[in-house]
Formats: sequence, C-alpha cells, structure tokens
Amino acid sequence: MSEPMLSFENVHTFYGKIEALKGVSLTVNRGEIVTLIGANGAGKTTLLMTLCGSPRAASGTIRFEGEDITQRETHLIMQGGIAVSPEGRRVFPGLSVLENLQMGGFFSDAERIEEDLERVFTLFPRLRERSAQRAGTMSGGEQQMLAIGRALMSRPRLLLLDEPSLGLAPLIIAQIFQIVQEIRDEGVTVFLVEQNAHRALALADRGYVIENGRIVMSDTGSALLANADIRKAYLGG
Amino acid sequence: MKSLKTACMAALLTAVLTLPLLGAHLVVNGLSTTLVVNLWPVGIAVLLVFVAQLLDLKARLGAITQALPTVSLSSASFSRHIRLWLAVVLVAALIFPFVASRGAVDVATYALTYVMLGLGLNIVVGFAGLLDLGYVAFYAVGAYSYALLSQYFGLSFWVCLPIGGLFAATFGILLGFPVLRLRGDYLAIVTLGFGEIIRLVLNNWDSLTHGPDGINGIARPTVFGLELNRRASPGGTTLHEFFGIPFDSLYAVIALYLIALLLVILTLFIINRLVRMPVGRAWEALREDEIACRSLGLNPTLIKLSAFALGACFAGLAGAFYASRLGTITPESFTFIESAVVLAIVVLGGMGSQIGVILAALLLTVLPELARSFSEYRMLIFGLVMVLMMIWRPQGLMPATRPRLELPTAEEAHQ
Amino acid sequence: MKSPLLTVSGLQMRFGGLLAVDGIEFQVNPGEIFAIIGPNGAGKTTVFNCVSGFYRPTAGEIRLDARAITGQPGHRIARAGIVRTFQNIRLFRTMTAVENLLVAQHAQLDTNWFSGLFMLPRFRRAERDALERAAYWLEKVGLREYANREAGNLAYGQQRRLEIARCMITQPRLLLLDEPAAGLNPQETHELDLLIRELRDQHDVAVLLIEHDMSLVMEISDRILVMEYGRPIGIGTPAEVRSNPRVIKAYLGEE
Amino acid sequence: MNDLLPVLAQQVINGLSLGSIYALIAIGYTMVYGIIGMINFAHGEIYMIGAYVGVVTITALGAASGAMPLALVLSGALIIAVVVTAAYGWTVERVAYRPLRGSPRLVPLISAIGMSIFLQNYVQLGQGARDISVPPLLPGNLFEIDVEGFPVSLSLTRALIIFATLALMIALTLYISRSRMGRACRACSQDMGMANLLGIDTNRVISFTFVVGAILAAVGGVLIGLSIGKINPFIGFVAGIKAFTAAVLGGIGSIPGAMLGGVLLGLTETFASAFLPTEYKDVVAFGLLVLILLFRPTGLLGTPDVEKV
Amino acid sequence: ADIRIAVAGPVTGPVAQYGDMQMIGAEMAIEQINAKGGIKGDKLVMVKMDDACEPKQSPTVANQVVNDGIKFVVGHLCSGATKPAAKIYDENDVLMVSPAATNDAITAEGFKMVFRTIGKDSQQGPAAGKFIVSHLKPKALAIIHDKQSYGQGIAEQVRETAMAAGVKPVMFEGISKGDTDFSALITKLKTAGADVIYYGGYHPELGLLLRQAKEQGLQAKWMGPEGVGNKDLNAIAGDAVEGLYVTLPQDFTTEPENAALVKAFKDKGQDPSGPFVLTSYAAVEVIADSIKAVGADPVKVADYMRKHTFKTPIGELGFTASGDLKDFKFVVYEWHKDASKTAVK
Ligand SMILES: Nc1ncnc2c1ncn2[C@@H]1O[C@H](COP(=O)(O)OP(=O)(O)OP(=O)(O)O)[C@@H](O)[C@H]1O
Ligand SMILES: Nc1ncnc2c1ncn2[C@@H]1O[C@H](COP(=O)(O)OP(=O)(O)OP(=O)(O)O)[C@@H](O)[C@H]1O
Ligand SMILES: CC(C)C[C@H](N)C(=O)O
Ligand SMILES: [Mg+2]
Ligand SMILES: [Mg+2]
Repeated sequence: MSEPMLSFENVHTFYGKIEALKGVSLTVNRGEIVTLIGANGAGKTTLLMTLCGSPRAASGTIRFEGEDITQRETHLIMQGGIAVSPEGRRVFPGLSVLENLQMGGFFSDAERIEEDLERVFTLFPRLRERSAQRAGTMSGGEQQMLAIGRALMSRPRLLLLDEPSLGLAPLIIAQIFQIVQEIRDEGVTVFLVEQNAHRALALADRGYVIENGRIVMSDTGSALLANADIRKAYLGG
Repeated sequence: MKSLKTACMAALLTAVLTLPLLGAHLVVNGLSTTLVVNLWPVGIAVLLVFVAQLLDLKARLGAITQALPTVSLSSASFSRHIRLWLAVVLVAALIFPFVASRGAVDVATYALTYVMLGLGLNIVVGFAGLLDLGYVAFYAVGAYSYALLSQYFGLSFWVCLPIGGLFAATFGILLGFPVLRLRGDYLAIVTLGFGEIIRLVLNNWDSLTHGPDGINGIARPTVFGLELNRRASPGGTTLHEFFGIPFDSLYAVIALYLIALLLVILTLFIINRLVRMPVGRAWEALREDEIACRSLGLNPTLIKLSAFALGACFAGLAGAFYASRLGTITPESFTFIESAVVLAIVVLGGMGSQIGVILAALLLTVLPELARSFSEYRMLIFGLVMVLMMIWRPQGLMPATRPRLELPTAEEAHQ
Repeated sequence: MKSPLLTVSGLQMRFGGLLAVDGIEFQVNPGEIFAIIGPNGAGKTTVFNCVSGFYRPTAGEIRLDARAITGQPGHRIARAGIVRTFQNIRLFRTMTAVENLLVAQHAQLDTNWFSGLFMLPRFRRAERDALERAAYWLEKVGLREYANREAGNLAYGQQRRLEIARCMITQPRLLLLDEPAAGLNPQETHELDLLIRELRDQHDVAVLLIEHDMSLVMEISDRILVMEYGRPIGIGTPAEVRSNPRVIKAYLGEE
Repeated sequence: MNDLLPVLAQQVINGLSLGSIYALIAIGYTMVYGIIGMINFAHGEIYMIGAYVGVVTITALGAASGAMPLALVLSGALIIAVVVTAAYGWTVERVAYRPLRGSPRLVPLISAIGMSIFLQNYVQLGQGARDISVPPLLPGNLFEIDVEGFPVSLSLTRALIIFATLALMIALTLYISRSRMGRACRACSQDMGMANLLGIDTNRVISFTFVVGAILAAVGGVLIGLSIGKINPFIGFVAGIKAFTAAVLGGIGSIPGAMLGGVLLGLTETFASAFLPTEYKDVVAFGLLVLILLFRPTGLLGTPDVEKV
Repeated sequence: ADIRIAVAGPVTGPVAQYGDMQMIGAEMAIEQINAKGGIKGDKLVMVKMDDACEPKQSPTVANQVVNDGIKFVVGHLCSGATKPAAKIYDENDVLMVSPAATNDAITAEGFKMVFRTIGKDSQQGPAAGKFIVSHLKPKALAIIHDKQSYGQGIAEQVRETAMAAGVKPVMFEGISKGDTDFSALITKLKTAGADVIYYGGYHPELGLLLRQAKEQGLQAKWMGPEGVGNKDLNAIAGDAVEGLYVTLPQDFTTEPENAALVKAFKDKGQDPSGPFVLTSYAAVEVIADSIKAVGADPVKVADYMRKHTFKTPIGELGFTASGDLKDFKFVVYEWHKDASKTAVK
C-alpha cells in the first residue's frame, strides 16, 4: 500500500506563456485512490494531461513505476498501463459505441476484448442497449459512461479520471463511485480529479488540493473532508 | 551518435529522392527519349542534407530566429502613432510613381491589385471564416464585365467599375445562397468548382468571350475624361493633346498606379468601418461558433452572404481594374493558382489582419517580380518561401487584431 | 392564472428507430422557474433542441404565447424571445466578454451599412447604448472587471455566467439553461442559484432548466418535469417530485 | 437504337479507365483529409512525380539492357516508382506538414499549396518544363469486338489501369478494415489527440497515410505515362483537382467513396464529351459536383456529420 | 551602342520546340551580323523572353520590353500570344516582327509597327481545304480545333473552303488545350464515321489524338497546319503519325544558295529545317538591314521596311502596308513515322 507508483517532482507546465503548473510534486501509491480537488482553472486537468505527455512538462520529473516518463511520447506513456477518461469525454463521435470501446482495447487480442466488453456492458447497460449508435449522438451522460468504459477496456494499472461525474444523473454518479471502488479492489490504482469534492474525498484514500497551479495541501481523504478551510472553499460551507 | 545515424539516414533518403529526378535527366531527342545522367546535383543535395542534419541546423536556425527581436507592429506605441504612420506611408505612396522607374511603378500597380484582392478575400476567409478557393471567379467576373461592357457597349471604365463590383457581388450571392450552408471544406471545394466553371465557361463561350484568346484592346481608364492612349478614340481627347505635351506612355502607367492606390484606400476605408460595425462582429462570431449565433437570433446565412458578396464585390472591382490596366484578359488569367496566391496572402498576412495582408500582398507579388532574373528558380523559391513562412510564422506576419470595442474597467469609469 | 408563456404539447422526436422524446407536455408560466430532470439520455436536451429550433420535432406543437413556433429556424425563435445556453459552453472564445454581449445584441442594433460606413449619429447612439447594456449585464453577473478579457480565457464558472448574461442581453422572455451547474463547485453553484432567482425576479424572465444537481433543482424550481426514456414520469412541485416513487427509482435513488 | 449500344459500351470503357486514375489519386486526398482534416494540395504533384520516376526507370531499364523483357521493365518501373514516390509522400509530410501540427486549419493548406508549387518547379528544374513522350510500350488491345461494324476495343494499357485500380482498391479496403493500422486510422480520423491517449502512435499513422496515398498515386502516374504517353511537370495539377473533386463527390474521408467518386467523375466527363460538345465536359463535371453537394452536403458515401448541441 | 533585340516566344511550355527554332534562327542571324562587324560597329544583342505561348503572359512580356527600353522584337510565335502583345508594341513604338504567327487578325488592325515574315492562315487554310477536297475526297470530313486563335482560325478557314467546294463537315468541334484523354471524342468520331479529320492546333494534342485514335482502331486520314509538323509529334504518337498531311512553309534549306547557312547550323549541331528557323533568321536580317539604312529609330525602320525589299534565305521579301509579306507559299507534305516529310504534288 505504500510503494509509489507515480510521482511528480517539481513539475512545471506552460501553455505558451501561461504557467499552468508551478512546481507540482505528488505521489500516488499502488492500489490507492487519490483525488485531486481544486477550483475551476486551478490546473487539475493540466496536471493529469501532463502526466500523459500532452502538454509536456517544461521541467521537473514524472516517474511511473520507477521509470522517468517526463519526456516520453504520449503513446508510449499510455501503452505502459495508463488509461484516461479525459475532460470533455472525447468519445470518437463518428464511431459506434461498440467501436469506441474496441478502440479502448486497441492493444488487446480479440478474446480479451470480448471479456472486457462484457464487463463494461454489465457496468453500463445503457451502452449495451446503444452499442450500434454513433457516439456523437449520445446524450452527455451517455458519452461520459462511454468514456469511462473505454478507459477500462485497456485494463490499465493506473486509471485517470477527469471529472467522471460531470453531467451524470445522481443515480449514475453513485454508481460511478461504486465502480471506482470496485476497480481499486481489483488492484487498479485510481487518480481522480473531481469537482464533486464531497464524494471524491469520501471515497479517496488520500487527496491533494491544487490552487493556482500549486499543490497547497494534502492529507487523507477523511481528514480533508473534515478540514474547515476545505469545507468552506470547496464544499459550499 | 544519434545525430550521425539520423544524418546518414537523411542523406540516404535524399539520395533516393533526388536520384531519379535530379540525377537522371530525360531528354526527348527527336523520336526517342533518352536519359542523361548527371550526379552532381544529387551529390550536392545529399551532402547538404547530411551536413545540415549533422549540425542540427534547423534547431540552430530556430534558436537564432528566436533570439531575433521581433518587431511587433501591433505594439502599443505603434497603434498610438498609427495616424502618423498612415500619413507617412500615404505620402510616400503618392510620391513614389514620380521618382521610381517605369518598371517599378508597373510592379507596384500590379501589387496593389493583389492588395485589393487580399483585402477582399480577407473579409471572407479572415473575418467570416469561410474558406473560398474560387475567389478568382469574382475577379474574373469583374474583369469580363468591364471588358465586355466596354467592348460591346463602349461604356467607360468609371461606369463599369461599380458595375463590375456589383456583378461580382451578385454572382457571390447567387453562388452563396445555395452553398453557404455547406460546412468547412465542402464549401471550399464547391467554391473551387465554381471558380473552375466560370473559367471554363469563359473559355468556351467563344461567341461572347472570344474563348481562350480572351479579349484584347480593352480601353484604359480615363482621367477626368481624358484618354491615356496615343491616339484618341472617335470623339475623345487624349491627355497629351489636352495639355499639348508629347505622348509618353509613362503617363498612363502613373495614372493607373494612382487609380489603383485610390481603389486600395477606398477598400481599406470601407473594410475598416465594416469591422467596427455590428456586421463585422457578427462575422467573427459566426466564424467562432455558428450554433451559438443562431441561438442568439443571428441569421447565419444572411451574415455569411454579406461577407461573401462584399468580398466578391472587391474582387470585381479589382478585376475591372486589372482588365483596364493590362488591356487583355484571358480565361487563363483566372486559374485556381490565382485563388491560391490570394489565399496565401491572407493566411501569410495573418488572418483578419489588414496591415498583414497588405504586407503579404506586397511580399508575394513584388518578390517574384524582383526575382525575374532567376527565372528558373523563381517559382521554386516562391513555393519554398510559402512553406517556410508557414513554419516560421504559422499565425501570419501580423496576427489579427481586430479593433476591439473596449469597455473601460470599473476604476477607469469612475475617474 | 395568467396564460402560459410556453406551451409544449404532444412533443415527439424520433431519430431513426429511436424515440428520444415522446408525448411530452408541459407549460411554463411567465416568471416561473421550471426544471426538467431525468436520467442520462432521457431526452431533456432534445426537448431543448426542439424548443429552441435546433431540431424539427417529428410531432407535437410548441407555442410561445398563443403563437405556434414549431419547426421554425433557431434564429427566428431566438428573436421571438427564447434563448438558451448549451450543455457544453459555447462562447465566442476569442472575442472579449463585452464583445460577446455586443454580438448578442445584433438583432437590436442599427445594422444599416450606410449609417455605419459614415458613422451617422444614429449609428453611434445605437453602439453607445449597446455598450451600456453590456456594461450593465457584466456588472450583474459579476464580470465587470473581466469585460475586456477573451472569453475563452475565463474560468469555467465565469464562462457559465457570461453565457447567461449573453442570453439575457437579448431581452428574452424565456431562458433555457442546460445543466448550468455542471462543472461548478458547490460554492459556485450557490452563486448561480442566486443569479437565476434574480433574473427571474428583476428581469421578468421565465426559466426552463435542465440540471442534475438536485440541491439546486429542488431549491430553485417552482415545478419540475421528470423524464425517462423520452416519456414523462412525473410533474409537480419539488416536494411532490421528491416523494414520487417512480422518480426515486428511476433517477434520484434512495437517499 | 442498335447502333447506340456499342457506342455506349465503348464510352463506358473510356470513362472507367479515366475514372480509375482519378480514383487512385483520390484515395490519397481522402485518406489524408480523413485523418488530419487537411486538403493536401501537393498530392497531385506526388502523382506527377510517380509518373516521372516511372518514365525515368522505364527509359533507364530499356536503355541499359536494350533487350530486357517488357514485363520486367514494367514491374521494375512500377516498384521503383512506388518506392521513390512513397519516400516523397513521407518526406513532404515530415518536412512541410508535421511542424504545423496544431496550427490553424488554413496554415497547412497554404503550406501544401507552397509544396505543390515547389515540387512542380523542382521537377521542372531537374527534368525541364517540356513534354516528355513515352512511346507506346504496350500497344495492342485486350479485345476488339466488332459489333455490327463498330469496333469496341479495350487497349492493354487501359485494361491494366482498370484492373490495377480494382485490385488495389480491394486490397486497401480489406487492409483498412481488418488490420490494426486500419483501426488506428479510424481512431485518428475522429480525434487525433484521443487516439494518442489510447496509446496509438499518431505520427506513424499519419506517415502511413501519406505513404499509402503516394503509393497509389505512383501507380496511377506510371500507368498514365504508359497509356497517355505524354507527361510534363504540370500534369499533377489538373489531375489533382479532378481527383480531389472525385474524393469530395464520393464523400471525403471515405475510401469506397473515393473509388465511386472517381469512376463517376470519369464516366460523367466521358458521357458529357460524347453527347455534348467536348469542350463542356469539365463544366458538366464540376456542375455535377456542385449539384451533388447541394443535395448530399457530405458527398455520396460521406457520413453526414451531426453536431449534437 | 549595342542594339538590343528581344526574341520573344515559348521557352517553356508544351510548344517550346517552336521557341527553340526561333531562338536558333535569330541567334544565328545575330551572330553572323555581329561577326561581320555589326551594324556600323554597333553589336546586336539578343534578349530572350518567354511567353510560354500564352496570351496571358505575352502582355507582361511586352510591357517588360517597353519598360526595359528595348525597341525591336522578333516574335511572338503563337498567334494568341502575339495579338495582345502587338497592340502594346504598336502603342509604344516598338517594332515587332513575328516569324511564325499566322493568324490574319494580327495585322488587321492597321498597326504601324507590326510585321511578320510568314504567311497568313488565309493562305494556309484554303490550301489545306482544297487539298482535302480534291485529293482526300472525304466521305465524312470532321474538323477539330483547340479553340485558340490559331487553331480555331485555321479550322474555320478549312471549313469555309470545304463548304464552298460542297463538302459539309460532319463535325466541327473544339477541345481544350492541355487535355490528355480524348478517348470519348475518338469514339464520337468513330460513330460519326469520319474518314478525313482536320485538326487545327499544335502538335501535343494532335499527337495524343493520333495515338488514341489508333488504339481505338479509328481508320481515317488526318491533316493539320504547320503547328503540328514537328518531330515531337512522332515522339508522342509513334507509328500513328504515318500518313498525316501537313501544310508547311516551303522548305528553303534545300535551296542551293542557302547551303552555307545550312552548313553553319549543322556545324553548331542545330537543325535548320524546322519551319520557323529561317523565318526568324529573316526577321533579324530585315530589321538589321533597315537599321543599317535609317538608324535605330524603330518608327523610321518600320517606314523603311514598308518601302523596300530584302534579300533573305527565304527569298526576296517585301511588306504590304499592313505589315504582311507580299508573297508566301505553303506546301502540303506527307509526314512519316521517322519524322521525315515528303512533298505531295
Ligand atoms: N489549451 C490551453 N491554452 C491556454 N491556457 C490553458 C489551456 N488549457 C488550460 N489553460 C489554462 O490553464 C489553467 C489551468 O487549466 P485547467 O484546465 O488545468 O484547470 P482545471 O483545474 O482542470 O479547471 P476545470 O475545473 O475548469 O476543469 C487555466 O488558467 C486555464 O485557463
Ligand atoms: N441526433 C441524434 N441522433 C440519434 N440519437 C440521438 C440524437 N440526439 C440524441 N439522441 C439520443 O436521444 C436520447 C436523448 O438524448 P438527450 O441528449 O436529449 O438526453 P439528455 O436527457 O439531455 O441526457 P443527459 O442528461 O445525459 O444530457 C439519447 O439516448 C441520445 O442518445
Ligand atoms: C509556332 C506556331 C506553330 C505558330 C502558329 N503559326 C500560330 O500562329 O500560332
Ligand atoms: Mg479540468
Ligand atoms: Mg443533455
């Protein structure tokens, strides 16, 4: 439970001249659920995507399973056992739901794809119902389910979720958090960016708070949840 | 030693690329075609690439250009003195034809035509974001309407100029109406197709347009009613007769330059006002997000159409001027490559930026003229420059800064 | 009771074999905040798209006051007084906040080219008024100091508010908000709540709202329509809806 | 009425062979567009280069041995043309487009136009601006049937064009639908960044696309050299515009669409020449394009792009 | 001072071969004149200009000539390109002598400064037309042209002559310059049963027509004007050219008094037999002789040219008021697959 799987050391990231990450350091241990919370524009998505290599960190080191991946090309990083459900969902709009999921398992063989499909369809029955529909015409929430399902298809060791609850109905949100827990129980490490800080912190082993491109606090999920400042700033009092 | 390996690979690739095309020269020799092998150019190319790769020249050059101070014309001090600058440029432009050589004035007139075209297309592509690859069609419409009206009805340039613009605008509307609902690149190809259709019709409708030979002997503009020709037309007076000076065709060249300048100034004035008007904002908004526009009650078709027609109108004016300047037009003057060059002007200038467009137009027309003495390499360099410029400045020479209506911030407002 | 502002009756929208919306009926009264909720894919956004003219419904009728607007193009409907926000924010990202608001006033402005080209007084006056209105609305949504910033560079919550201001400046009678609280944190959601109420109270606009954030919906709405699989499964006040077993089962889940 | 049949048959043959070349080139446009959303204006020049390399090799092989069997010369020319042209396709992307990844949409377009002008003049520099003639190497007909006094014939070169196109098309369609690379192409064409996030090497996919497009264009170029017998540095331009039109007609982004569009365009041109004054054939062809787009805004086989709001 | 002569013609483009002919002819004349001491000590200098045979480019070239202050032009070649250029030269007092442009309209506008050292299509066309009617005796005559002033102009001349003789063409149709696939047109010709086909235009298109006609087994006799009689035709069409008829200026290279000149060309490895080599030579000679007589003022030169006759390799030349030759002969040749030609009686 304490072997670091992922670590950021003093990472800086820029968009042109805008410095979006100003020296971020954090670690995620194998088998943990770690959540990152912060206000709009704080740099949560940037942090997540910097890990994926797009945008690339300007300085600092990112290690995954002991290897320095800071300068590694995106596709190589992702082939190393990481999957992401990105901000804005980014389903392939012209492909069917089924094809989207198959793309998630791009490097799997046919048999494994079948198995994984079955698992995703069980998690999200709506996707099975609509497996032939073009993803671009799915409703917002349906697309969110698809994006998460697609990420699961590659059997990642580290799963990155960027605001998975965005636009989902309350029942589904509960379900998503349920799933995250299950996935962790299967041994997958989860790094979760959430606006829905309540739920995220309740679920997470540990949490980081990002403000203006800097990590300003980190603690166990429950401790953060109890913290008065946090409650005030992110949990609506 | 990674760089040595890549350099070797690059050199090998260069050899493969150049060997059959530069190293072996096909010669049609009477009845048979033979090969003349000449490995020099291949060797040179391979060597150049090898060295460049080994020294990582690209990165070094990149570093150098990075280090160069970038002259930012859009800087605050510049915009503050913009009126002064404009006056200086204008005066210079007015003096120019009287001090420069005849050839230079000719080239400048030619360049001004492209400035007009660039400014016109800039409305369509730069402001409204509609990719028009058949812009030259409107140029052709303007040119042919003047040529035909003057030929068949003897109408004068000054009458035909607005008519040419109007005709072109009408064509713009006729074309635009059905096709403007097409998205992005489909619009591009339809406009390209339309441009080709216009050219082909001009080429084939011999009885009206004289086919591929085009129309010759198109009348020059008159200056306050005076003709610029050597011999007066029936009932007309020529400039030199009027002033009792000997004929010199230089007068015509200067007059044409001044007319072109006038047209460019007019164009600039109109466009500058338009972008500050609601319609100018609507163009930009439409370029950004058509769906949002609709949701706010803007009628996209109408707004697009206005941009399209206006752009076409300026092309028409430029066309009429072009016809009268050269005295000859042929359908071949209106091929796709013209559209491409004008588009390149717009993009190179920095989409939506007018000073940029003017600079780019001057660059892309004057440079090739200056390079006429390297005629073999002229277009080669032209193409290369286009590619390099895009890589060097993807945002254009002067990225667009549409005049923004500013709202004074709270503190300023209270002062 | 006043006559309803918006009347939707028998609304149906079919995509190929899929009935995305079927048999939806509701009315929005002047000054009312009316919410549509339901599971993902229930057809809420589709209803919006039909009302705002982005889709042509396959059956049913939509009336504004007594006038049928079914199937009219979006820009007409907007001019008639129904404007909307989008589930994914659609601002003019490279334009400044204030320009976003100016574009939105297009329909009210002097668009005569002649007066614009020669800067006639009429034109200047119209422009000045437009700027003033823009300033007013920026103030209202708390963005006065961001007036000259590019909209795309604003924070998410600010963008949401700007989008609402952009709608309001067209002086709509009915405002359609599609998941305005998505991506906002609880604090921001609370501010949004106050803003919507204020619009309703001071600016004489009725609001039709889609939202998954139940704390917001339950607090703010006068009435709620619940949809599932394109069909209505309940309509009523928040209290009624909250206790409706079908709604709990399909959407809310047991607390 | 009886006379019409053989004439029609002959014209269909004419149209098919013309359209096949369009189709071969159109694939390159369609694939590149499908993946990076860019009109690769230099693609016509790639085809022209294919034709030149083909002719150069044919001449070289013919000149070197004098008596090399024709089949060997032709296949040699085809292979070398394909290799060199593919290298061009790859290099052009690498040099002129890759640095522009992520720039506004029109920027690579201008770069492509610049590249097209450059390549045209580069070949002109190496090979001269004049027509190069290729003697009829494959004279003779696959068949010539006399239908009531009217000879209907299919020449060997045209037959080669039609069959080669068909074969390549089938092979490519199968490859794209079956292979992993094909799937990667589909993902990239939808959302390049996301494909990258799924672990797909998008740069390789893009290079692959350019190489495949160039290969097909090279085959087209060599075959055109054989059948028409006259090439110059400018042939790429017209052919490129036509092929691009074909690609759009069929629905840009769709490979079967490119095939359909090419053949349709070829047939249209041929029949327009046959029943109208020849000079109007291009007007009819472009007219058809405009018409089809008006009724099917995304081409014949293009999937209508819905944007869900 | 040196006297600059612009030699303007297609240096690039599909018919650049004609430009070559012009260039070697003019160059030879200039070299020989300079070798003999120039014109009263002044050397002639040749300035090559390229119009690619396009009416679009020639006005630019003409303007450049004017801008550069050059006063004498040998060229342009293609009628379409020559027409607009002629007007510019005339307006600016530049003397132009075309060694090749045959279209009648070029000299029809009453220009003062425009001349040519070749015949007109109103001589060539009827010659071809008569030959077709009397020798080829077509059952179905088809006339194709490239729609340019030269091609269409001469095609119309042929049509008129044929019609006057009672032969009505079954087809009269234009093609687009630069097209490559004519198979549909060939099928159409086959359908029309054409047995004699006249093509008005330049050789690249005719080459393809011949080649594709053979491919489709079209049996017909072909004929064309001097713009097709060129070795390059053989390179494109191969054997299919055998038996083509062409009208060409009379071949003066076989005249005994030209033997020395022909040898001079051969010594440089050049072929003087192209139809426009000696006409270009003559054009330079005429200009030089006139300058010798009246000085380098182009207006005076033009005047002088109208009033005198000149001895040139293509015979004794005299100009009419319009600038045309008083006398010029086109001859019908049969073209062979080895690019040789034989005169037809
Ligand atoms: N592509 C981009 N170009 C320029 N600036 C960007 C870009 N993407 C993000 N930014 C800026 O970087 C900062 C961090 O953005 P980021 O998207 O990481 O925030 P976030 O915490 O994910 O916010 P949200 O909760 O809204 O998703 C913001 O100020 C944003 O404006
Ligand atoms: N253009 C379309 N083509 C096909 N199906 C569509 C289209 N638009 C919507 N749908 C389907 O219609 C159903 C309703 O979609 P809609 O977007 O209205 O849902 P929603 O209620 O807004 O869901 P969410 O809360 O997730 O946004 C969904 O199942 C969706 O897949
Ligand atoms: C060079 C030529 C073939 C010229 C031709 N006689 C013409 O008038 O165009
Ligand atoms: Mg984010
Ligand atoms: Mg929705």
